Amino acid sequence: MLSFHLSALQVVIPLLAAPLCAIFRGPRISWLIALAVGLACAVNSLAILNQVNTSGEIIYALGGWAAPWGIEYRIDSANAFILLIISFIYLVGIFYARDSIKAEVPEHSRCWLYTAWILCFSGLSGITVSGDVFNVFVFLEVSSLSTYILISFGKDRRCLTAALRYLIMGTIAATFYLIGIGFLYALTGTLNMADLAERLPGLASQNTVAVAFGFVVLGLAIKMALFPLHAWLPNAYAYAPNAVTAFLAGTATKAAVYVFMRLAFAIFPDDFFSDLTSTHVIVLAAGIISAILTSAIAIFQDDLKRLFAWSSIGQIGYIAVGLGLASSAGVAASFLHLFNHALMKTAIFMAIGGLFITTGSTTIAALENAGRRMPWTMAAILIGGFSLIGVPFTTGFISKWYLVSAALEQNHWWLAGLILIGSLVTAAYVWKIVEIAYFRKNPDTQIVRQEAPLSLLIPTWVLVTANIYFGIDAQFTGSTATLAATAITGITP
Amino acid sequence: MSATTVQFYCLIAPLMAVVLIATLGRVVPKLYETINASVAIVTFLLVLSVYNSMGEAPVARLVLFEPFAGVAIALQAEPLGMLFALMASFLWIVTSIYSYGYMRGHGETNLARFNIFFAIAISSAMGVALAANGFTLFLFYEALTLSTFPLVTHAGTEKAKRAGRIYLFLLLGTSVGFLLFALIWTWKLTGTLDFQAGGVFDSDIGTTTLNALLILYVFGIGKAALMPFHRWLPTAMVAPTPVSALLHAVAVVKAGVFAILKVCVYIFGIDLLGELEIHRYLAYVAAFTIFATAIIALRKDNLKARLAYSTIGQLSYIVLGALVANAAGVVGGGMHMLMHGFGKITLFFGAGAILVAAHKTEISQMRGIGRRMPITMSAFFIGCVAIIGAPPTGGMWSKWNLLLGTVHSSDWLLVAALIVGSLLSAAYLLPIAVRAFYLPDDGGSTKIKEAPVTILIAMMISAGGCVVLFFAPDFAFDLMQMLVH
Amino acid sequence: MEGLGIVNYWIVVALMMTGLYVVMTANNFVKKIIGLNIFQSSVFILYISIAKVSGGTAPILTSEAEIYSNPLPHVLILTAIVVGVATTALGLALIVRIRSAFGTVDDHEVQDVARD
Amino acid sequence: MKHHLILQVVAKALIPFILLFALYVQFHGDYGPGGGFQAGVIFGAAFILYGIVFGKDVAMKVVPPSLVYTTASLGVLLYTGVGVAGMLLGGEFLNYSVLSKDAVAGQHLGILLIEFGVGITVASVMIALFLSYANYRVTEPGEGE
Repeated sequence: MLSFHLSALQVVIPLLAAPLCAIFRGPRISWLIALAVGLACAVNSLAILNQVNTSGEIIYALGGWAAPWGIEYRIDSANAFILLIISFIYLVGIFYARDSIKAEVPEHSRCWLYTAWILCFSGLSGITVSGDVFNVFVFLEVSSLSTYILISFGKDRRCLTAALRYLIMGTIAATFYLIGIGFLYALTGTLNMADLAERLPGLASQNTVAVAFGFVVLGLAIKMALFPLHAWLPNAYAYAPNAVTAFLAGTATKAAVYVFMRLAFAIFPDDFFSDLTSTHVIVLAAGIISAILTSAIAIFQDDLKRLFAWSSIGQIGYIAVGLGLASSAGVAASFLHLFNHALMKTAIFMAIGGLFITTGSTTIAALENAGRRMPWTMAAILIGGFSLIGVPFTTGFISKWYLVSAALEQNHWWLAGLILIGSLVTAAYVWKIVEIAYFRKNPDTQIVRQEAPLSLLIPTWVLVTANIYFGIDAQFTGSTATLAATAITGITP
Repeated sequence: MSATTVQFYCLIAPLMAVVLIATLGRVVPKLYETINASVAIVTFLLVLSVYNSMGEAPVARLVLFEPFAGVAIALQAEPLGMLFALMASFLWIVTSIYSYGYMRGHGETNLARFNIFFAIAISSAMGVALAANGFTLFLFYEALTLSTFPLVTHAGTEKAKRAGRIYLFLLLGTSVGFLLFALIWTWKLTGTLDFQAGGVFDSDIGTTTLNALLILYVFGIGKAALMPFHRWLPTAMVAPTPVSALLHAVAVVKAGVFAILKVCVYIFGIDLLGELEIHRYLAYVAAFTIFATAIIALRKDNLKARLAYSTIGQLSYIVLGALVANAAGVVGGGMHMLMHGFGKITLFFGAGAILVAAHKTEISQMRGIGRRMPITMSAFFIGCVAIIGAPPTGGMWSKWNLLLGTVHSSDWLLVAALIVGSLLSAAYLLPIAVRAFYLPDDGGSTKIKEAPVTILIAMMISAGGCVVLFFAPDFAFDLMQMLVH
Repeated sequence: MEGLGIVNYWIVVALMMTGLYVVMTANNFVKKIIGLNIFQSSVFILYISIAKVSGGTAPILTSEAEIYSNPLPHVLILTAIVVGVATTALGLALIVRIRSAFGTVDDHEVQDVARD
Repeated sequence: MKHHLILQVVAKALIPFILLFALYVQFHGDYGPGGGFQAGVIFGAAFILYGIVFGKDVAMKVVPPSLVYTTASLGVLLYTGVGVAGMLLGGEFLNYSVLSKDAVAGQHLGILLIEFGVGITVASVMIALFLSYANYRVTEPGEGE
């Protein structure tokens, strides 16, 4: 019986838990509730992936109302994979949050933070499982609103303006998306993804479809922080509480990317994204420019969180490149990088949180001697950085490999070259950090071994270990990403 | 224990040193070199056992992981790799002995870190040597770059850091920008990266593509230090001498030329390579590098810098051997890898010994030093002869085969480059020895004594190796014959 | 009736542009939120206009009527309005806290204060 | 506004009717226009009026903020709870038909409970919004907070 409800449970569990958090209002109990949600949903997402891979698509009609009338949840290999990423990052993030949040957020507001966090997670899960474009909008707003709240818990007062700016950008984005699906509804009379996919090909020549597509793409591009619509991201990541940044970096933009993929490849007619509107060229260009340019901007940042926030935009660029290739291999590379980037960036932000706890600062200057003071924390940042560059034995290498082969498959040798140049720019900012942490010696200060607490190190290193493991054995991630790409593009590579 | 699994132990054995140093080293810091030396001996014996089993039956491929379908991390010993592995692991023993005297004598700090990364670098070099496909080769190639980085910046000075930056950016840049690109392209074209005798490319792949690929491969393997990607090697000389000796005369740079030989023999195949017009032009680049570095070396007063430029030039001999695309060239290239390894390590040992005993780095200061340090300078002299390629050292055989290769290619420009290059190397190496033995010292060096005894032992072994290889080059020659047939 | 339909959409476009313009140009955060509200409202009108079926009546089952307006967009927009209210409330709450943290609700001034 | 006697008297007279109307809209929702959203807002409006006219301190005695937060959460919990009840009884999430033996009766029951949950939450959130803005003491930067 339980297996029947898996897809709904993913949303229902956090939705049920969030009000509990708000009722009990204890910082400890709300953390426990959030952790329980994480455990349940992580197991649940694994079960979903297993079920999808063994017995095919899961279709769940909410309230028993079948698709044209009711809202349905529909999960195939693509969303199952994204769900897995979101759930596990959430679980690790919550585990990490307890001590990290304790250091940053006053006790009386911690329960609200966890409530918002759980809601955010339920929103992200909802976006992923939903098979109804309007329902996606609702969950998008649920996750966004709670994200704004989460950001505003930061210690620095600038988190407030960051949250407000994100709120304004996010609302515009969501409204664009809403306009887009409004046009689609006016045209087809349905909001169900599967129905839309059926009806749209016949209408592909109408301008309305193109306009709708434009609005939807624009809205989602803001949400996924695709260059040049990324302005909200650096501040939001830089000023949010460290645990929140770690969670957001791994998940928030990912859900938007997924919706983008779903719309561009599965709902809109075949080659609408690529040949009919040539949007893929724009996405590709935005992606590769962002991959190189924002990495270059990252070199000049003095704050670690801001530096890696810029790096996140760059990594989204790589994902966009995969999308822009508009091929099964390209989408598979994007999926893979979604997963890999979640692993590496979350680990990096967690390690930065550990740095913050011990030194009270996240500036690059705080890294001085960090290589000796906190070898484990620093090693986590280092391995994450290597992964961003794409050094072998890390997941980043696998991503790059897939992406470059996808580019070469279409004979875009220049693109492959640019992707690899992007790696070198990434190396520059990673190296900047490494030199300060390991080679800048300050002879006056006595070096005291001062590692981040274990409760922060363990989740960080869980992700780092996963990063290395999946960098060596990418069978699981690679095949799952390929399956996901096949599910979403309908083409077997 | 079959040879197949022993291949894996060859990689693991050096890592044992890491574990031992990290655990025992805390208790007894003096044990580092002893640990390294004993682990080195174990590694050498393991490599030797793989080598011995090679004659009976081909060593089977050992797949460690398969990161994604069709691309595996796999090991397989073949003649060229065996030669490289034998050389690297043997010279590691010698270097460990040398290192004991040098690092203590020179008062270096952070010995634990130094020895740990040294061992990791050797393990990576073993991985490069035994790689069964381009993917594995690339992985260990990068691991080698990264693990030697802390060794280059060991001193921690501003100069060392700058050197480290150049080192990393040139090596990572070329390998990620060109080599990885070439590998993925090859994989897309052929569906395999396995090293196969005779090459992997089908006949229907266009010449333009293959030309482009060859350029990418040759320049992408930045460790071969072909101009214009040679800058990292001289700057890396800020590293402690054992590092320069083993890694920048043997393991790292030889990994580069080794990779080029591998690509030429197993990815392209000698026959296909010969059909590509571009190989001739790349050979000219190598010839130019030989010539240019010899001129630069002549003008360098710093001993290590002169040796570094000499190394770049000698590496280009090997690249040239690979690129003339005939059996003799490849045989010569492979043998030169070995001969130059022994010769150059002796020279670097000598440079380090002079630094430790006499605190001198500039050649102009070394007048008469040979009389104070006769053993050191005699060994140094043998090293010079080996590099020049004159009897009674093994260097002669490799130069001979290289010359044969160029003659076969009937490109007289290359023949000339080889001969002139050898003459020039005599011109920049011999004066050092002459100055040391025949010129009167400048009086200030009265306190100079012979270098520590471990350094001398190491030097005698490596210099002795150069001479022994003159009389017994058969095993290397046989291995190379196996390779080309 | 035909003309009315088009007028609706013109209004939608006008509101949408007004709203976006205010969001982009206003320095005062409160005004930005107001602009955002105008922008969102335009979309609400868009949906409601889509729902109108000429000659249709309120979608309550009675014996007299045969054509009903489409109720679904109303439901959707009800949800969107709730979301909009939540956004506005959150935005204003943030502004209140910005006021007490920076002493101003002006974008430029906040940036000046933050730089010090 | 303590001295606006007329306002106070009028408000006193109005508030019960507003509450009553809210309840009407709430429970008539499955027959005519109405439902939890609207009812909640009307219900909340009654309390807000009370708070405006009699002052926030008095209003907070009637509904302390912590109670409002709890009821808001309880409303959501009721909503999801009904949904989960549907799951436990063998239907999909939010399938009301299984709530009772008769499908139609089940649907009536379900929608009633769901809308009740919505109404509670909306009303509580409205009051909470009012109270938190009314309570907020604007501090100048550096004054604490």
